[in-house]
Amino acid sequence: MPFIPHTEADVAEMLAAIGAESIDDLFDEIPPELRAKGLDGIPAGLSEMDVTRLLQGRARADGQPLCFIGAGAYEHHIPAAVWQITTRGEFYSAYTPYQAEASQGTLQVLYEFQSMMTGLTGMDVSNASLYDGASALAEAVLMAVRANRKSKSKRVLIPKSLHPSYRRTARGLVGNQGIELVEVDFDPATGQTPVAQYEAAAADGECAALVVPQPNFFGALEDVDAVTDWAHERNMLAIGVVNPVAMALLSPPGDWGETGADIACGEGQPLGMPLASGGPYLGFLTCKQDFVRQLPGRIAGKTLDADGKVGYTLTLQAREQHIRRSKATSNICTNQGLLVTAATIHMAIVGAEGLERVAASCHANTRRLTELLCEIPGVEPLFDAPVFHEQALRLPAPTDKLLRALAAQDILGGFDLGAEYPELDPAVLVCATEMRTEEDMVAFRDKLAAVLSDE
Amino acid sequence: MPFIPHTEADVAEMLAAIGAESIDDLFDEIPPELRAKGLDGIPAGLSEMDVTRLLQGRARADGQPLCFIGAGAYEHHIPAAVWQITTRGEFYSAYTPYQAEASQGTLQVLYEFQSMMTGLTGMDVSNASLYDGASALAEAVLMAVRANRKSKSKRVLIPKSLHPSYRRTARGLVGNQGIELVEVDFDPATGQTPVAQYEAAAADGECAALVVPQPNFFGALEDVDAVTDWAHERNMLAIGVVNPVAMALLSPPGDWGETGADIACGEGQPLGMPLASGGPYLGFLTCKQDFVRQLPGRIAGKTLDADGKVGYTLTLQAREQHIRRSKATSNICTNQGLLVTAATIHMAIVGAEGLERVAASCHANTRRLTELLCEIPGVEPLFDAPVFHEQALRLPAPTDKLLRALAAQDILGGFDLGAEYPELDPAVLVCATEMRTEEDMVAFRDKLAAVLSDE
Amino acid sequence: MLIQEQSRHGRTATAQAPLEMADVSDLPAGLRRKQRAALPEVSELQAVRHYTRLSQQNFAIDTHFYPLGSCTMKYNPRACNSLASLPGFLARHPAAPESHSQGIMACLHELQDMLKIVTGMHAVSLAPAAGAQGELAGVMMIRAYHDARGDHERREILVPDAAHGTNPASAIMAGFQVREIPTGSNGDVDIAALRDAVGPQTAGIMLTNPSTVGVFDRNIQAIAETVHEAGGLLYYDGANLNAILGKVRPGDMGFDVIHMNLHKTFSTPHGGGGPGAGPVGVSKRLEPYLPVPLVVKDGDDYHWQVEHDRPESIGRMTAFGGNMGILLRAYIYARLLGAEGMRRVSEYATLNANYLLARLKDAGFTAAYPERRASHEFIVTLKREAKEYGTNAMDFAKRLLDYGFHAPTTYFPLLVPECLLVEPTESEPKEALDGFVDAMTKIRAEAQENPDTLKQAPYSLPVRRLDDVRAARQLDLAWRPERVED
Amino acid sequence: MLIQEQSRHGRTATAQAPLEMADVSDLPAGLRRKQRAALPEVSELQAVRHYTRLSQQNFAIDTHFYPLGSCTMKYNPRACNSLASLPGFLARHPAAPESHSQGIMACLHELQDMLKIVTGMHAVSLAPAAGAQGELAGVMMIRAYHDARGDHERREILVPDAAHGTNPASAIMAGFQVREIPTGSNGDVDIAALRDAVGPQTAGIMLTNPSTVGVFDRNIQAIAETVHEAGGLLYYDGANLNAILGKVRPGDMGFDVIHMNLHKTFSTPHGGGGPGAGPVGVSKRLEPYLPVPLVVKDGDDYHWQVEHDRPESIGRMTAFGGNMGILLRAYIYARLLGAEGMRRVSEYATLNANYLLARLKDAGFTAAYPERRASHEFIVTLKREAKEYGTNAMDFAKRLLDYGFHAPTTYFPLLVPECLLVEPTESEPKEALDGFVDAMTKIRAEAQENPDTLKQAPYSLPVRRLDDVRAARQLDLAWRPERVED
Repeated sequence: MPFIPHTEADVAEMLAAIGAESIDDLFDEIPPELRAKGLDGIPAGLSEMDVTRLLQGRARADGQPLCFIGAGAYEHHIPAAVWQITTRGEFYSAYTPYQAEASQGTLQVLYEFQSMMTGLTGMDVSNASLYDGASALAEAVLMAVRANRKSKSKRVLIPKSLHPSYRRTARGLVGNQGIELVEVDFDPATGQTPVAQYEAAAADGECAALVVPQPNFFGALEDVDAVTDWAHERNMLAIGVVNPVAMALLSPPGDWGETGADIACGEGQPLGMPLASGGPYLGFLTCKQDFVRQLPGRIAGKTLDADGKVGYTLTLQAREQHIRRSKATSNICTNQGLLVTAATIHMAIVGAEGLERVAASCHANTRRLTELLCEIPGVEPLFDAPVFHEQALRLPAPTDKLLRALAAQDILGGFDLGAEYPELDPAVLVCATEMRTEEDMVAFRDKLAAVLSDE
Repeated sequence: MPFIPHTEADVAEMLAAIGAESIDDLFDEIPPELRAKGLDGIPAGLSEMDVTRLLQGRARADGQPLCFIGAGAYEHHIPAAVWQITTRGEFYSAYTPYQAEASQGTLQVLYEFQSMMTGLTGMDVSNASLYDGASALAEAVLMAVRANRKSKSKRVLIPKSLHPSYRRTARGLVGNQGIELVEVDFDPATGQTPVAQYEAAAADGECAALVVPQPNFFGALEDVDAVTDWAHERNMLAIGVVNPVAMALLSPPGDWGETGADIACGEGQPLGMPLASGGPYLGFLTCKQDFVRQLPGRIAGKTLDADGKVGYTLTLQAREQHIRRSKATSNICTNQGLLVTAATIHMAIVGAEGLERVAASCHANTRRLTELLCEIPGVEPLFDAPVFHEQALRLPAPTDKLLRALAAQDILGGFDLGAEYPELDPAVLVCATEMRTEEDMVAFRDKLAAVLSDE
Repeated sequence: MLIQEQSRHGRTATAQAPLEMADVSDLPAGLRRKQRAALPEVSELQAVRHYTRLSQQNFAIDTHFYPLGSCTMKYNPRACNSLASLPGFLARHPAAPESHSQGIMACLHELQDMLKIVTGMHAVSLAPAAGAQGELAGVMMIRAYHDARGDHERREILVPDAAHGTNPASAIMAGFQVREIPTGSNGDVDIAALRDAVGPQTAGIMLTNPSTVGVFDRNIQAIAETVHEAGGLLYYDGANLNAILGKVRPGDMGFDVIHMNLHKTFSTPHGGGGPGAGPVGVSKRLEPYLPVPLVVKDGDDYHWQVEHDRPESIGRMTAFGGNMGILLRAYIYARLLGAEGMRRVSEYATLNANYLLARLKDAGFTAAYPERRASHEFIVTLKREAKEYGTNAMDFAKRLLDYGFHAPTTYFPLLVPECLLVEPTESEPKEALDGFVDAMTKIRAEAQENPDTLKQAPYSLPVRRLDDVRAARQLDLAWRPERVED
Repeated sequence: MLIQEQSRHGRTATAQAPLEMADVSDLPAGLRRKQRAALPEVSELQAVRHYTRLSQQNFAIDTHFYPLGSCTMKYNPRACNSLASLPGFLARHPAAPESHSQGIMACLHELQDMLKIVTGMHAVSLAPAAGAQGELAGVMMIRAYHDARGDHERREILVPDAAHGTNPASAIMAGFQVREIPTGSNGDVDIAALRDAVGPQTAGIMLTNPSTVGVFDRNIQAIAETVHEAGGLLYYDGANLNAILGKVRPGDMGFDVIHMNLHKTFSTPHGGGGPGAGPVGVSKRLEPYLPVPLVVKDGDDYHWQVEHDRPESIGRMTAFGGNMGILLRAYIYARLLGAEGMRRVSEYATLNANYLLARLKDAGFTAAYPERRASHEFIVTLKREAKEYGTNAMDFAKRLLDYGFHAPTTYFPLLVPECLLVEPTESEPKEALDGFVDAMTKIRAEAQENPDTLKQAPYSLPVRRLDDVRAARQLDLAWRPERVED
C-alpha cells in the first residue's frame, strides 16, 4: 500500500497485542450513526507515474509567459544550490525545533536568518518569520499598538501608496481587535506620501503608529527620514515596509531619521523564493531591542549546553500561544521554516555584493524598460518621482484590453493600476528584474506598439 | 570569483608563506616557451542565470517527442525519491571509497547493489558496476577467456541477434588482445538463435565461450536453457546478456539449463536511470562464485571493524589496476558509482513486485501497440517467436522516410532495423514501456496510417 | 560556527548574480545605504558545505521515527515535492491572468472539492496560510455571521482546557473573549460544565475531535446540540483529522466550520516549522464569509473569486491568496492516495497508536486514559516515574534522543502531569514502534538505576542539554559584525 | 542494517509501479522465473530513511575538506546538476533523430571545441566513459596509427614508474607490452633511462605532466623529442590537467594524444566512484582513429559521425556514445568559468598546493621533493615518523578522519615510501588548509606521545578501523535471503 508499510502478518500481530478483532473495532467509540459511509466523489488513487503525467500536463498548460509584473512578487534568479539543499530531508521533513538538541540544524539556520535580516534592515532583532509580507504588516500593526507606551490610541496611519493587498489583509486581520487603519492619500503628482499627507490624515485624532513603505507600491521612493522623524515627534511608532532586495542599495529602516524606524517588516520572497503563484513566501518582522517581548512568532536564541558549548534554542516562548494561550502576542504556530532555510542559504550564497548587483540590475532594467515603452506615443511615466525597480506608466488605451492582447502573445505586461486605483486608469505598473534581457524588453515594446496600433 | 574563495588578503598571506612574489611565479618550472599565451576562442564566463537561460533554451529545442524506441534504452517511470536522494551531496560529491571508515554510506550501497543484482540474475556474485551494458559485455568476454580453464581458445561466439552496438563495442574493446568474436546468424523466420546456429558457427574450431541475449535485440526470447547446456557440453562458458527489468519475469541466468550461465551482464539503465541521450548508464556484471577473482571492477565486501562491528570495504583489490597495474583484470578505475546508488534506491523502492508489474506493463503495452500497428495494411510482425517488450515489424514503405515523417509530428516511431540489418529492410523495432498510454499508442497508429496513405 | 563567522571581506560567489554592477546613480544619494549590509561573504562551496552539515544535525522524518504528538509526522512523498516544483508551477506570477492559470486552478478547484468531501462541509477556501490562520479565519467567520445577524452580544468562545494554544489565541485575535471548559476524567468534554457555560454570550465552541488527549469525544452530538441550541456555532480544529479521514466527517458531527492542517493530514512538509496551509470548510450558512480567493468553475473554465465578487467575505489572509505550493503538494498527495488510500490513513494511524499504547502499557507505562481507545495518538503519563525516580517527562524525552528517537510532545496537553503525547502515524512500520517500546523500557530501567543518566541526557547529539533559561535571560538573538575600519 | 534486512514479505511501495499486474500469459511458461527475485520489500519511507541515513555516513566534498591526491575533489557546482537534469535533456532517447537533438548537440560540439582549445589538440572525441577508457582509446589510436603504417613491430608502451595504475593496465588492454621508466630523484623522468629504452619497438609513452609526484617535468621537450625521434607517440594522461589549465597545453608540449578526466578538471560529480567522462584529444595524424560518435557542424546544423562516416575509427567505447549527462555538466561548468575562470582554476589550485606544502614543511613535515614547486598537488613522506614513532601513513590518514578531514591519497605513487599525496584544489579556502596543518601537527604530537592513538584510529566514525584482510579472506559479497517456505 502506498506509504503504509504494514504487512498482513503485522496487522494480525498488532491487533492481537491490542486485543481487537479488526482495525474497524478501533473506531468503536465513534457513534455508529456518525460513521462516514464513503468518500463518494474522491477519485481512486493513482500511481506516481499517472500523477506525474497529470501534473506535467497542468504545469505545461499555464505556459511560461514573459513576465513584467512585479507588484510585490519578483522573478529573481535563484542559485541552484538553494533548493537542492533546502529540500534535503533533514530540513524538509523536520518540524518546529521543540527538541533543541535534535534540531541544531534548523535552529542555527533561524539564528543566522535573524542575523541576516537585522543586517539587511539595520534593526536590532528579528523573528524567525511570519506567513508573508501582508500578514507580517498586520502583526507589525498589532505589535505597534501594544508596544507604544506613549499612546493608548488604536489608530494607525497607512498610506494608500502601500500595496493594496497588504492594506486589505492588514485591515481584515487587525479590525476585530478594534484597531483602525486610517488611510493616507498620496500626492497625485509624485505618487509619494509626504509628511503633509500623514499630517492631514492624522488631523482627526491621536495615532499609535504609522506605516511607511520603501519603495512604495508605485515604486516611488518615500522621504522615509522625514516621515520617521515626524512620527516620533508625535509619539507614534514608525513601521517600515521594505523590499529586502532594495535594502542592498537603499537606506535601511534602522537608519531612517534621527533614531530609525521602530519596526520593519516585509515580504521575503525576493530572497530565494520562486513566484509559485503567490506562495509559500515568508514574512519578516524586525524591531528595536526594546520591543522584543512584543514580537510575535518564533525566535531562536544562542545559549550554552551542559558542557558550555554554544548551541541554539527557541526562546522567549512565554510570548507564544503554546505557553501563553489567550495572552500570547499572536496565534502563530507553524510559520515559514522551510522558506527561512531557503532565504538564509540564498543570502549566504549571493552575499551582500551579489544582492547589490541584483538590485542594481533590476533597477537598471526597469529604467531601460521605461525608456523603451515611453518611445510609444501616449505611454509616459504616471508620476514624477525617483523610483526603484517598479514604474507606473500612463497608457493611451484601456489597460485590461491591452494586457489581454499582450497575454495572448505570452507577455504579462504589468499590473493594471486602474483595477485598484480607478482614478489612475488607464495605467500599468511594470517591472523588469535582472531576469529580463534587452531582447525581452524590446519584444514587449514592439508587441505593445503593435497592439496599440491595432486599436 | 566563482568557486574560488580567495580574498586578496588571503593571496598575499599565502604567497608570503610560500616565499613567492606572485601566483605566476609558482609556474616558473614550466619552460617559458611552452606557456600558453591565451585561451582564444573560449568565451567569457557567464553568470549562473545566463547559463540557465542558455541551457533551458537548448533543452527546450529538443522537444519531448512521444518515444516508441527501445532498442536497449528504456523510458521507465523513476520514483521522485530516487534522484532526490542520489544527488544528496554526500553521495554526489564523494569519491571511490578508498577510506572505508569515512565512506560507509557508499560502501553499504555497493554491497546492497551487489546483493540485488545477484538476486535479480540468480548469480552468485556481482561487481559494483562497469560503464554500460556494451562495455560490460566486453569485460565479460575478456573474463570468460581468462576464466575458462578447459579451453585455451580465444574465440567467442556472439549472435547477430545481439544489439549491434554491443557487438561493435565489444569487438573494439577485446580485439587488440587477440580475441575473436565469431558471429552467429539468427533464424530468419523467428529472429532467434537456436543451438543449431551456434553449432554451425562453431564448426570452424574450438571456442572459449558464447554469448546469449535474453530477450535478444529483436525482443525475441531465446531458448536459453538449451544454449547454456550446449555451451557447457562443449566446455564453453555461457555469458548471458539480460535486461534487468525483464529479469522480474523471465528465468534468470543463474537458472539457465542444468547449471546456470557462468557470467551474466547487461545494461542497468532501466533500473532508475533517465534516457539522457545515452548516458551515464551502468553496466552490471555477475558471475558464479568460482570466477570471482577474474571479475573486473570494484567489489565491496562485508567485514568487521576493530570492535567487531559489521562494516563494508572495497575488497579483492589485488585484481585492480591501482594495485596490480599491468596485471590487473581490467583498466577500470572510476566506474558508475552514482548510478549504482540510483539503481539501488530504485530497486529498494520499486521492489520485486513493483518491478514485475513494470515488466508486465511494458510487455502488455508493446503487445497492444503491435496489435494497433498491425491494423495498418502492410504492417506485420517480422518474426514468428515469443517476444518480450520489443517487437520487430515489417513496414510497407521505406523506413527512414516514415520515421522522418513521424518525427516531424513529434513521434519517434521506432528503431530502423534496415540500418543495421539491410536484409530486413524495411522494418522497424518498436517498444512501448509502461509510460505509454493507450492514447499515445492510438496516436502512433493513426499518424503512421496517415503518413502511409500520403505515400 | 556561524556562516557569518566564515565570512571574509571581499570573498564572493559571483556566479550567482549579474556579473556587472549596473549604474544606479539616479537613486537619490540621501536614500542610499551608507554601509554595505552585514551579510556573509563566503564561497558557494562554503555555503553548500555549511548548510549540508547543519542539516545533518537535525532529526527529521526522513532520518528518524518522530512521534511528536499532534504534529502528524508522517512520510512526505518525494513526488509531491518534485511535481509541485515543475517549472510551470514555480514560474507563475500570482497576478498572472486566468488565461495562464487554468492548470493550477484546476488543481486547486479539485482540492477544494476533495476537502469538502472528506470533511462533509458545504464549501472550502484554501486561503489561510497555516492552521492557526485557518483557526483565525474560522472564528472571524463565526463573528461575521453573528454580526450579520445583528447578534452583537455573542463575544465569547468556549475552549476545552485540552485545546491547542492556538485556539484561545486565535479567538482573542478575532476579538472574542475565551472561556475554558474542563475535560472529564474519561477524556471527554465535561458536558455539565459545558451546559453551564453556554448562553446568549456564546459565539461558539472550538473543539478538536479526537481531542488532544487522544480520544474521540463520544458526546460530540450532545455537545453540538448544546452549543447550537444556545445559538453558538461549532468550530472544528482539524489538527487531528488524520485520525478520522474517511471514517467520520466533521460536517456530520454538526460542525459549522473547520480548518485543516495540510502539513499534517495531507502530508505536506513540516519544513522545520512550516510552511503550512490551513484551508477552511464551512456549512452553508457561513459560506458568504469565506476568505478569498476561491476558485470557481464555469463550464470548462476556472475563475478566481476575490473581494469584489464576495462582498461579505472576511477578506484575504495573505497578500497573494495562500501557500499555493503547499496546496499543490496536498493535491498531489490526495491524488496518490485516492479514496481508499485516505481511509487507510486513519485506519493504520489508529492501528499504530493503539498497538504502541498496548505495548507500552504491557511494558508498565501508565496511559492517561487507560479505558479508552487511542485515536491516532495517545498520552502516557510519567508521574509515577517522576515520583519514584525523580525523572520527569523531559528527561525521558532527552534520553530518547540518544536512542535515536525523536521525543513525543512533552507537557501538552497541560492537564495531564508529566505527559508524553505520542503520535506514531500510519507510515511507520511495526519495527519502529517495537524499537520505541524497547527504548522506553531501557530508559525506565536507567531511571531506576541511576536517574542522573536521564537528567544529563542527551549525550550523543551535536550538543548536550541546552540551557533554555540562559537563552531567555541573556538574550542573544543575532550575530553582530565587528565593525571593521573601511 | 541492510535494506534487505528491513524487508518483510508482502510489504510494497505500490505507488511506484503500475497499479495493476498486466496479463503476461503469452510468455512461454518455461522461460518464466520460478521464484520472485530477492529484492527488498520495504515502504517508500523506509527506503528514503535508510538511504538518507546511509548518505550521512559519507565524507564528501559537500561536507568535508577532501584533499585526495590525483582526484581533484573540488566543488561541483549545483547548477551543473540541475541544468543537466532539465526534462528535455533527461528525456532524450539516444536513438532520437538529429531533428530532435540539435540542442544537446550544440552543447557537445561547443564542448569539443573548448576542449581542443584548452589542450591544444587538433580534434576531440567525447566518447570514452571515464578516464581509464579514455586512456584505452588513446593507446588504441596509437596502435591503429602504427598498424595503418604497417609498423607492426611497435608493441611496447613506456610508462614511468610513478604513473597511475590505469596506464599500464590500459596499454595491456590495447595489446601492448609495458616497460617502466624510472623517475629521477628530482621528480623528473630519468631521461637517460628513457633514451636507453626507446627503439623500433617503441609505440609510445604514457605520461602525465605535472606527474603524479606533483611536479612539472621540466624536460618534457626532451622527452618528446626522444620518443618522437624513435618513432613513438606521446600520450598525455590528463588526470592532472587541473594544474595547468590555461597555463600550458599538452599539444604545445608535443603530445599526440590526451585524455581528460572531466570529473576532475571540469568538476563533474565524483559520485562515490563515477560516472566520469574521458574525452580524448589528438593531433592531426591521429584524427582518423578517434572513437565515435563525433558531433560535426554543417552550416547551422549539427550531425553525428558514426562508424560508417569514419571507417578508420577505433570504434565506439559504449553502446550509446558516452556519458552525455556528464559531458553536459562539464559544458555548463566550462561556460560558467569562461577563459578567465579556467586560468584561475590552475592558478589557485597551484597556490593552495604550494601554500599547504609550505605550511606543512614549516610544521616539520618532509616534502618528497623539497626543492621543487608543487603543482596542484604534492607529496609528503612520513618515513621519518614511521621510523621514529612506528606510525605509518595509513595511521595518519585514519586519524585525520577523526579530525574531520578526508585523508590524502596514501601509498601512491608507489615510489615514495609512506607517502601522502595531497591535492587541496582551488575551491578550498585558506582556513581549510590551515585547519589541515593544525590537525597534522596535532596528530604528529599524538604519534610522539602515544602511537597507539593513531594505530587505533578512527574513533569518531560510524565504524572503527575495518579489517581488510578479513574482507578478502572471508569473502562476503552479497546478502543471501533465508529461503522461506512459500
